[in-house]
Amino acid sequence: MRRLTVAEALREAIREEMRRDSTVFCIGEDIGIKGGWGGAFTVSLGLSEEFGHLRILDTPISELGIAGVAVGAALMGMRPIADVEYGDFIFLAMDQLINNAAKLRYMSAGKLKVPMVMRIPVGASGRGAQHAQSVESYFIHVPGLKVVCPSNAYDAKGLLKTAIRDDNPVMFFEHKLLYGAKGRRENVDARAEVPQEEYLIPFGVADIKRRGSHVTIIATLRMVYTVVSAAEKLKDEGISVEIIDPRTLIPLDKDTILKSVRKTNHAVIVHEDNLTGGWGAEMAAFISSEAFDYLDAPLKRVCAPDTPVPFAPVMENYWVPGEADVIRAVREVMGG
Amino acid sequence: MRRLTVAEALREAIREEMRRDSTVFCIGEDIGIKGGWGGAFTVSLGLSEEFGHLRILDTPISELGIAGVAVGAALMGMRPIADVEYGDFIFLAMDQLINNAAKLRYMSAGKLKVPMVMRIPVGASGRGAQHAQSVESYFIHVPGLKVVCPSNAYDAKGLLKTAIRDDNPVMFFEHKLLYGAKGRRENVDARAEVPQEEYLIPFGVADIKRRGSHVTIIATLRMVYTVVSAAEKLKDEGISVEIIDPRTLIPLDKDTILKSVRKTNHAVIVHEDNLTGGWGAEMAAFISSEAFDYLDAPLKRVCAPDTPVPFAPVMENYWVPGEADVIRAVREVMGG
Amino acid sequence: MGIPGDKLIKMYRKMILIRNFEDRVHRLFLSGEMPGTIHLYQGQEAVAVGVCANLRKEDVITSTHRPHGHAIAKGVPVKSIMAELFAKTTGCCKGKGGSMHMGDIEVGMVPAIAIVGGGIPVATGMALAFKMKRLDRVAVSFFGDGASNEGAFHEAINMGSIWDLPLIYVCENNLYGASTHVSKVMKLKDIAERASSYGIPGIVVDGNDVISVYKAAKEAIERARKGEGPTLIECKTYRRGGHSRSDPGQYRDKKEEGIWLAKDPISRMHKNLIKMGILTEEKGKGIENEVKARIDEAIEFAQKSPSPKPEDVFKDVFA
Amino acid sequence: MGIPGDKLIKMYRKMILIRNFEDRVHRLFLSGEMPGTIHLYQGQEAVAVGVCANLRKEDVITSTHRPHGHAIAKGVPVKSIMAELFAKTTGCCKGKGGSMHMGDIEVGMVPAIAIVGGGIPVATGMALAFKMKRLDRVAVSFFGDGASNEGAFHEAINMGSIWDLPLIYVCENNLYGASTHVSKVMKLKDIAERASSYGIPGIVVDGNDVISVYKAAKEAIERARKGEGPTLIECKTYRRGGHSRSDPGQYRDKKEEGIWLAKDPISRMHKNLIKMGILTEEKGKGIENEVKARIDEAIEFAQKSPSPKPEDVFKDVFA
Ligand SMILES: Cc1ncc(C[n+]2csc(CCOP(=O)(O)OP(=O)(O)O)c2C)c(N)n1
Ligand SMILES: Cc1ncc(C[n+]2csc(CCOP(=O)(O)OP(=O)(O)O)c2C)c(N)n1
Ligand SMILES: [Mg+2]
Ligand SMILES: [Mg+2]
Repeated sequence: MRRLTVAEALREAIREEMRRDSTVFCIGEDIGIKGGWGGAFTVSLGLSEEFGHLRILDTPISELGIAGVAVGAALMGMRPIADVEYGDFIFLAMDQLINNAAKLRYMSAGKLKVPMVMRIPVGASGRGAQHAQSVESYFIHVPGLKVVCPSNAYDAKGLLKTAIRDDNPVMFFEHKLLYGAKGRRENVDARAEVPQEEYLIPFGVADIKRRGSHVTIIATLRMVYTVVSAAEKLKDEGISVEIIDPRTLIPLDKDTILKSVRKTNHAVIVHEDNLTGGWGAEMAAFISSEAFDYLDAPLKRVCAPDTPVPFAPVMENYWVPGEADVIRAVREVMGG
Repeated sequence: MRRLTVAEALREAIREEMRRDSTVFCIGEDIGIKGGWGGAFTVSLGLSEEFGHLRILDTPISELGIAGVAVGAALMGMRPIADVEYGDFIFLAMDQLINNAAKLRYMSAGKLKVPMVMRIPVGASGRGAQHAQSVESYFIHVPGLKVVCPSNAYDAKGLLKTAIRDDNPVMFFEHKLLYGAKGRRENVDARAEVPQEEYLIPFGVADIKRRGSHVTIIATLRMVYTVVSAAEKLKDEGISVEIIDPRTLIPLDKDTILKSVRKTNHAVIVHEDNLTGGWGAEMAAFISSEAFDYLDAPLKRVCAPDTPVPFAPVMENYWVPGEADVIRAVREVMGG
Repeated sequence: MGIPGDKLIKMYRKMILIRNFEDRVHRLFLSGEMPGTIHLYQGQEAVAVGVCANLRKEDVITSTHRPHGHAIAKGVPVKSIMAELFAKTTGCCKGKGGSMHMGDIEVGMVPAIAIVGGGIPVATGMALAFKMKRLDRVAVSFFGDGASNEGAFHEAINMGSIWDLPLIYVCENNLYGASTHVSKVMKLKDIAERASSYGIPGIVVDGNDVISVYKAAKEAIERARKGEGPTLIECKTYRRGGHSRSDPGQYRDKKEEGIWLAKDPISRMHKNLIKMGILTEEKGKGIENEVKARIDEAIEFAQKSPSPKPEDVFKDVFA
Repeated sequence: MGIPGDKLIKMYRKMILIRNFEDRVHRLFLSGEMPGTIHLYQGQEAVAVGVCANLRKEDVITSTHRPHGHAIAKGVPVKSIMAELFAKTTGCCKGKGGSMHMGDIEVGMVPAIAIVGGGIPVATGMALAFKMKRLDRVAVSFFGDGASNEGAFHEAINMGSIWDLPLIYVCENNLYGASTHVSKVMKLKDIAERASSYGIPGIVVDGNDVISVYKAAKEAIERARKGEGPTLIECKTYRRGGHSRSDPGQYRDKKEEGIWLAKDPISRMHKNLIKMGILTEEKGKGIENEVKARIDEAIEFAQKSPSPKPEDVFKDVFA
């Protein structure tokens, strides 16, 4: 089978859905310019050649406007795929996403729907505090929004197709170091085999990346890779790790997570975002409540510290949770 | 002693600090207009008469601008007290608060400071989905911001004075139904005795509203009152409730909370905000980890459901956590 | 100028309907019979009516915290508006919206967006959808003078302009954003001048003259339908009452108030129509009575309608 | 026009410094010796230099993702800029900022704000502080053509205008926001026209002519200091290279590129100065050599400087 990068897989998902449904279109900055980059991370490269500049719609630098225009277009039966170039810019669009996209259906008592996708690149990648944040956690707190975090090309394609067809606003988070853009040393290899045949991945179904019996680790996006390599090392110590990638945070596959924790009796949550108030807090709260009698030790969160993201690689590397942090946490949870 | 409403107490805090320090000023919409209302909830009423219209600075309707201007003024040694009329509008200002206010000190490696206060009215009060949200939870996730939630006039005054003198950006949340504005039926009486003498309340010191031995309830803002009256009823059932109002969520008085939970072995967290990803999640995660061996039962969160805020009073009343919800949760936690 | 007499009467009736509707609503509020808060549109009726008289059912509008007039003008049934104000299941938002989110997409009105300026990008996006789908539909965004200072205004109009969207931006300049006089928050005589920042036409009209509004909107909408892009229309107007429910409006200059209240759009239209021979005092009374009966009926309907169930809270979050 | 010769030479030297500094930085980046990303200012030197030549140390500026030129022009020591690019503790942000957050408040430059448009309200707030404290200081906000489509631009300039703040808004129109040509995202010939939305002067200058920039800025700053409020100055310019590190700029029209590269601000100034008899080829070479030596020194300084400790992550979150 073909191995695609995440960027390629996303592009394919968009292309397929745009061919299938003429109401799907892309809107964002620098996404369709001739001789340009296909967005900040090449995802829409080449699409304007096929679909033209109205359906791959380049915008002014106006994030609030982009989100609001996407809401309006969605209300009238289009299926916009909007994007911000870096997740950090989403704060400019929060009003339209939280006050309009997430609420218009409710305010209209179900007469309206807002089928839009907001693509949001996240993660630290050596660019300093304003181009590095992981912002998923803000959105799990907004009733009316769905939250998706694919960790590899296969998931990225299947989930994006589902997102595009979903009748609700979907916040779709992509990690910058997973795109697989050429030539970036820091990149993690998130390529995967992607079938030629069409497939969709339903929301709310976690992926068990690895079966294990001693401890359950829940991680998303780039952290999945960190956890996988930590698990390899822990195996040598005789610790058997089960790794769950929830893939969608809203809706959340609570069953799979609970089943695992009830089996392993130990849980560790890993995300690249700051600790306090991150989605790991909700996960921890939920597991602590629902698997209370099964936990043999307090669960641990392995997260970035509560600071902005520093520029210097030596600091940023320390800031991002690493293999060693995961290993340490697992050992602690296991009472080591 | 004098009993003041929260609005009066806040006004007094601002007046005292403005007299004391000429760098303190207020900036916001409709705050100083002659014949106007002193902001959406009367807090700055009369202040422009004493301090003039430059220090009680009325702005255009431009929340992003207000926050950004406050950041800039703070960088140059002023101490702005900015406000939005309803917390729901803060989403327009998120970029300036998260990307600038919270990070400029860090980005400058400590050369800058951003001593500003952002006053943010929260809570449901019969106005529908866009004038009702409790938005504190978004901000506990932002390193570099402090988060304050006073539940009565005494705390409001002492904490606001501390906030104004703090050298960091402080998000100051006020509940609409606690202001004590005249004539609103739904208002909760949050008046308190406020001494004539100056006092400040340090951040990070929780207030134990009621001593008890069976269960610890943590609540803020309007929910403190709901919990207090629930505790009265629970007493009749022989359940002794300890109520903690953290007063500041960042920094958090972890010691007081842990000490209490280690004593009562049961915990309930109550907030008016939506459940998923609310600050209750962080609180639950923290308590579950740090008091793991002390908890006799899974802790419970009593929160608003994961929906926008509906308009109809019959629905809104149901949406807001009530006394009965608290009582039910306590009984469940106590194994009843 | 060629507006047929029956069209003029229709507009007049709508204005009378809005005025009387809000008179009653105001009283119901003050007496505590209605929940929530309200922002009355009285004094600005000519704007909503003059603009919407040019719209078809499938055309869409966005509105603001002050939406009753837009809702009635766009054709949301008065009963369902009233029921919504009473927070009943028969309301156009089944009690989930309330005054500030009034609207019904079935007649082309998005639930009003009460975040000042927040509807402008949404209307722009709706117009974009029409262009993409090659539909002969237009979008109209109503907003206030205050809203024109929001970033949303700037970003959205720029986008509407560069894509030549079928769209009209209607700024109702009633001289105040809440308690704040427009002269305190912008250094401009006419907000319409801001159109030049986007290379689109900016037009000033007497917002208290429904005929002027009608004509300006007609022309702009024709341009829009022809694919020639949006227009910014500034309607100079004034609200008769306070900003919201209980506001006495003491920040307003008495002289200014006097001048503007004398320009009331309804009495002006009344006088005009009589002068034109289209209306008689008697016919006028007839319209008023008819309108009042409709409102009585709506109130009765609303009061008799069932309240939502508490558990309805959980409905309609996701599609 | 009366700019003293030594002032002109000083400006010329700064431009040469920026150009050479970035030549070196570019090479260091491409060879992998520097972390992060960079956006080069080359081609726009006349703007930063012409404006900042009017500023005092205590005046302040905000900058963007493309800040090296502003930093050098405002007087941030080259060593500390270089060290910051190398992520060293001797950098002006001790390695916490990097290229996109270059700045040093000690010489009046806020760490650059890399959110497009985000610095405009901040500069406005700084100017407000100066007014409130009755200080004879001004603020300058540098930003691009692309930034002028952000809501922040609109909200902030309106506020600067109504309060008559001591402030200059400098829009560097280099024809592109990233890969997007300005004509695609606004229907305007001159961004300076947007000033009319705020009732302030809007001025277009040749941004590749340092003398024109200097004069326009001088006048605007004098107005600002006199309390007459802000000015929007649009500087027409062009970046010589791509948008960021590795961008070949294939979205640019070759002819357009040719025309603009021929208008290089440095060779123009060079020619001018020689014509004016202020510079000789020899003196020019001298300046270049001197500048290069300074850069060598800065690189050596930076390379020899210590890296931060990982635990420094925890410092400087709160005051
Ligand atoms: C973003 C936002 N900021 C502030 C408010 C509070 N508010 C409600 S109405 C209003 C005044 C609006 O003025 P304008 O746009 O002129 O409309 P008008 O009330 O005059 O119809 C304000 C400030 C709001 N609803 N939304
Ligand atoms: C709010 C925001 N949106 C998008 C970006 C990504 N981005 C970085 S630079 C840039 C182009 C900016 O154009 P302009 O303002 O003209 O400045 P220039 O790069 O030409 O100096 C974009 C879109 C950003 N940094 N911030
Ligand atoms: Mg108004
Ligand atoms: Mg540019």
